[in-house]
Amino acid sequence: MSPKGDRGGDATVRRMDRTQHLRQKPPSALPGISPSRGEIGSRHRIKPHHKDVHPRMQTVLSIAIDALAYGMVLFVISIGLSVTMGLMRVVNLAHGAFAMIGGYLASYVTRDLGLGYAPAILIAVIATAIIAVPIERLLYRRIYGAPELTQVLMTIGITFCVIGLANYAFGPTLKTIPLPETLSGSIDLGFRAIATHRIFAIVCGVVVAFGLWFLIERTAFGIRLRAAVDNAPMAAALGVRTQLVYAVSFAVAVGLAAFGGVVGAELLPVEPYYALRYMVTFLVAVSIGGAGSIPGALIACLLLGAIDTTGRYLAPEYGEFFFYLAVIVIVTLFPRGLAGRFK
Amino acid sequence: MSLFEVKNLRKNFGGLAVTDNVSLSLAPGDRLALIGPNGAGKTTFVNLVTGHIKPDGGSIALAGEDVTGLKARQRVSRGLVRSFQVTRLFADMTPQEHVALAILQRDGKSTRMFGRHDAMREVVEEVGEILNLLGLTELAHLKVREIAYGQQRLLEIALAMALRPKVLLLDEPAAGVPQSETARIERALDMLPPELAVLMIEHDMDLVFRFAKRVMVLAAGAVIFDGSPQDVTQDVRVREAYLGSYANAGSAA
Amino acid sequence: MAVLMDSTLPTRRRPLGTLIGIAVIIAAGIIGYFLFPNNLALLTRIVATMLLVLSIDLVTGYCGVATLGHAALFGAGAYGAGIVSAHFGITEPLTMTLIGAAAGAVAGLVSGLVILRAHGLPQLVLSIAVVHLFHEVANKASGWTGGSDGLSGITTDALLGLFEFDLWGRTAYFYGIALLLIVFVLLRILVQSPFGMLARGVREDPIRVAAMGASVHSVMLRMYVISGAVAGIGGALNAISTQVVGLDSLSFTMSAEALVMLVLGGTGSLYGAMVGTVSFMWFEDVVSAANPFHWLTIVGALLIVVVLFAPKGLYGSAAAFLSRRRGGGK
Amino acid sequence: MKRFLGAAIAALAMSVSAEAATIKVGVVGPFSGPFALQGKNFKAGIDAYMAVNGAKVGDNDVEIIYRDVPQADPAQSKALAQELIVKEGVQYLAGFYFTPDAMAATPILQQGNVPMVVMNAATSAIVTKSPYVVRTSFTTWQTSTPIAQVAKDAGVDKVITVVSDYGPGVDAENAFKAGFEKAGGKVVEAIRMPLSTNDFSPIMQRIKDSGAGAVFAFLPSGPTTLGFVKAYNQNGLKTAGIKIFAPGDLTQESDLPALGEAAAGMQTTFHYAVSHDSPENKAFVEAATKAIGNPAELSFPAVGAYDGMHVIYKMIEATGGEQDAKKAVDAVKGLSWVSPRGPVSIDAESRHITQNIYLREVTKGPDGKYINKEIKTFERQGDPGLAAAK
Repeated sequence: MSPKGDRGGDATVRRMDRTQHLRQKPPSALPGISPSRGEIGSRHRIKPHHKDVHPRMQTVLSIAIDALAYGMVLFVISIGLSVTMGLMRVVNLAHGAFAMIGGYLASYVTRDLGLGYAPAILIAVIATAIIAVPIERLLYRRIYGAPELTQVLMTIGITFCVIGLANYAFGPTLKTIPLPETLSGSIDLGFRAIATHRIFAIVCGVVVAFGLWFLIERTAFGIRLRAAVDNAPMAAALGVRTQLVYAVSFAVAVGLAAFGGVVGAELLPVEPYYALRYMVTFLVAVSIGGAGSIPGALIACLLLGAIDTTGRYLAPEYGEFFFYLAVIVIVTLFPRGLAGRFK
Repeated sequence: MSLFEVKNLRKNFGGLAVTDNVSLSLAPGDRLALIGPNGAGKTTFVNLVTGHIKPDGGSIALAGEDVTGLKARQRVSRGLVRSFQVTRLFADMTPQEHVALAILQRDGKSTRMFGRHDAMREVVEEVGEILNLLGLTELAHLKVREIAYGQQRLLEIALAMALRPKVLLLDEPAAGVPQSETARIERALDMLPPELAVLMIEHDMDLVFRFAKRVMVLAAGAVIFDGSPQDVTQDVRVREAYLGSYANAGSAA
Repeated sequence: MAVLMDSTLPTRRRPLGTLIGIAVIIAAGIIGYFLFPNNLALLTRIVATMLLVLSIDLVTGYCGVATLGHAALFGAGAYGAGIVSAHFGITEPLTMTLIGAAAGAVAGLVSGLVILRAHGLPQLVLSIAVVHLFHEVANKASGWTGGSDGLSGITTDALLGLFEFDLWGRTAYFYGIALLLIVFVLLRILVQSPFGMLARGVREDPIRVAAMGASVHSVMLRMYVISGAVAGIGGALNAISTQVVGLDSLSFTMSAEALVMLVLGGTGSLYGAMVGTVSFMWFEDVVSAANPFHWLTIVGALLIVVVLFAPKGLYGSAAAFLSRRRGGGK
Repeated sequence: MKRFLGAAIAALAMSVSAEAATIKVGVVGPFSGPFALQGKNFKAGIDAYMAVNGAKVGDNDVEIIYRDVPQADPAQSKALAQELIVKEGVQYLAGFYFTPDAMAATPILQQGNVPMVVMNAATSAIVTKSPYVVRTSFTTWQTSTPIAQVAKDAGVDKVITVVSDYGPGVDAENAFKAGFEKAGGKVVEAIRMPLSTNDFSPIMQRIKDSGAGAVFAFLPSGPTTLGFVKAYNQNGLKTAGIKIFAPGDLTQESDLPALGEAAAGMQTTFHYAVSHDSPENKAFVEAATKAIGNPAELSFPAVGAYDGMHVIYKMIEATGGEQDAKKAVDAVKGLSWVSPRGPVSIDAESRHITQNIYLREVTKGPDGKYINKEIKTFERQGDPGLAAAK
């Protein structure tokens, strides 16, 4: 069966190696323990960990923290997309592009202008929102209510342009956003260390979730927005300036994207292909949460974070499998998303 | 034995009985109108009968077969066909294609992957007859999005006829049609095969009186009247249901 | 009766449409051969991609299913044809093509069963999940697929025992054109058949289709299987002409690009799919040869321009424009 | 009809190759897309060589034709290679960043009478696909094997390997394992993670839990390396004394400004560091920097391309500009010269480059920027991967 070329031989070698490494899974330090993956958490404790916490417990806790941090970063970036998709009903594949613009701006502001992290976030968010205004007026306004496929085409086109321009303006290398002293270290949680920055991301997620909920559910603007979404002609008849409401919502969504791009840059580094590389992840998060729902997006991101993190820990080589299988199962069970507000 | 038999049909939404022990039976050739004030549960009743929602209790039988557990499309293929209150047509297709599709589906040929419907002689002939009967021949090749609403309603009836049902559920066949054109709808309804059992849901009382031989009145999910069209306006409970509901509406506004 | 029929219902048969299509494909094939005798490999790649885009048109344009995961079916066909050649010594090109079609059909069935469980955005996400799963499986099964190094060692006999697959890519090109012609004719028959009409009905209003007594799910699933066979033929053609199959043929990127090509050309007409593929790939080739470093910007701008000025796609908008002019004359 | 066409095209092709005053070299690489940086480096290396050595070999002008394959896409690569040969009439094919792209083009070399000079693609088996393939880059086996000895010498007995789950990653895992076990160490666990991994914290947890004293890592150069190195620091592995060993892909020069402090002290083995101290390299870096524009973008594919051009120039010299693939390849078998990376030679049997592999450490250079500083040399390394595959 094996072809004569070396390539086939090479493949055979690889396969052999793989079975070997599986066979050798239980390290010699702990003979007699089943190599089943489920046991990993309990195996090979060589170094003594923190005394008060049971080793297995430590691992579980540790994974939980990682999952929370990752999920929150996802949330911060995707929530803006949830707004455009759910409230404005645009399949906005260019969301990542706006997050990326935010990242680039923050990087420029910190590295080249020498300003601090906080002003960088502020400038990135505001400037990205400002950039988005003409784009909304000239391009997005044309595709509100258009068929999904048209929206896909337009927003992919925008994404391509942004990628090309970023590549041209900033070059293809990675751009970092230096963290301030207070965020750059690690915090010892007793049983493990966690990057301070991740705690910051979690806090940001909570703040964004609450702020957005407040904006939409508790302010006059939120009432107008919901009215414009539910029934635009009726809202207009009642004196709501729907065009303005849409423009502002879009700017808010884009601002959130930029915010997420900056805060999440430690995990999803800024480079020209950022816009395409993570597009699927954001789409999945929004769709599972149910477009337009803040609690839905939050739950979805935490859930996806948990699945991803646990999968990566237990069986990294099947991490992708777990993730996408879970996506299929969740979507099949909740075809409208975990908390779909609109269809 | 009757052709179509609904027994003690019940449906609750959040503790509210929307359909409350409704029973009715139809024989071939029956023309029954189901009327009732807004919110009486007519739409729910239609959806229960067609199989779009599941009842909490009761049974539906068609030609002696219990169809309560069947899916909507399975009921259709057994001869229980409906029309829609708001037309549901294929905007980019022509009346000819609509009717041909219904005929092909009825004959179990709709999944044939070769041959064109307009090259199949029997199909073309039957489509021609039906469209002719309803006066739609002229429009046969226009897209549905290009024809007037009243004519779209006629096409709905044409589709129903093409499926050759045993029982036909007409959900407000004249809804949205300008007064000047209701006569055409009435004429179309007159052309339905005599042996067909028809259950019509309708607001327009003129149409009901002209079409139906029997009237049932639904209020708050329950049947409050079942009798001849002549008697319905005299019935105390019917008057109360209608006028009462108007009175309520007035006070709420 | 026949007389009556003629008088009441003017039949408007247009087998002409298909004939024109055949003529255009043949003419384009020959012109392409003479105009670009040294770019036959590129032209063959366009033909293979065209088959993929046509297959997307079947589910998207005719059934209304949005998918960003159709490369799964294309890749299944490519790997199917490649694996039987590289591992089982089946090197007869026609057999390889048939196996590719079968593999694509099976992949179509599998992904159809998954994707048709939702609508709208969640459906889009399911399709993405499916193509990623296929990609992962192919990456894992590197003993069979060569993993990320690509499946090499694919050999092909001479076509019909007469025409070797040569450096110039002539045989592969003409084989591709022949496959395209056959597929096009079959698909024209399909979309004009009762089933094709039913599928269009599903796209426009599934509830009405169900009210006629037809099973919407079964229509879409059948179409998915057919679509898989078409995509599989495209994949097999790719495997035969390239002699290497890479993971890219199962990728999200390829799915997305193919969908873009379809929407660019216009959905639901078969012609739009072909026009879109040729325009996009030709444009990409020209622009990226002229400036390989920044062509993406220009492609992006093209997409935006198309949405703004030809919202039904290149073919769709042109056809609408022409019929409006003709309609005005009548 | 068919015969006529064939003859016409053959005549056309003849006419192209007959006018040998200009010798065309077709370069296939990622000039756009996520890997555009690597393609840029190809071009910089080629431009640098031609700037230093002139655009003429003897009487023949050398012309480079670039073709873009943004991501691994064998079908496109083959189509472009074919087009380069039959349409542009190139006498040499070069470039090829990804293994499948190189593999896809090998079947047409013989028929096209064209040698291929691989300037990057790093899977061992490529050179076996056709006798006309010469490689001037490296293989993952070649760069990953010496680090095993480094790890053992550092007193580490138990290592966990963490690689990206694709061809080169698996190669790196196998190479390290073979080398480390030969040296008497033990690989306690082997983790393969999806290429798309963004969050490496769970992987770091696995490393901690494995009880290994060090980790061997392979990730393709680019965005993910940043996350990996940061996770390594932030999850306390560095402070826990778990060492990291990797081939140089992890600390590619163009990623170093971003990695910065996080990568300081990291030891990797590779065939080239931009900081290599030799007159040849100084000349190269100067020319290549000029070509690429931004010095921070210069990285290893440039040197593969530079030496690839050297090989092609030698081939043109040997054949006097005639198109003769066999003669050209034979002429460079055993060829040795001093490359910017140090002394190198083309192995006569495998046609792969034999070169020094350097152990480097990330430190701050004299100008305050981070560099890979060479601290040890493993001389004249061949490709152990080919032997392993046999």
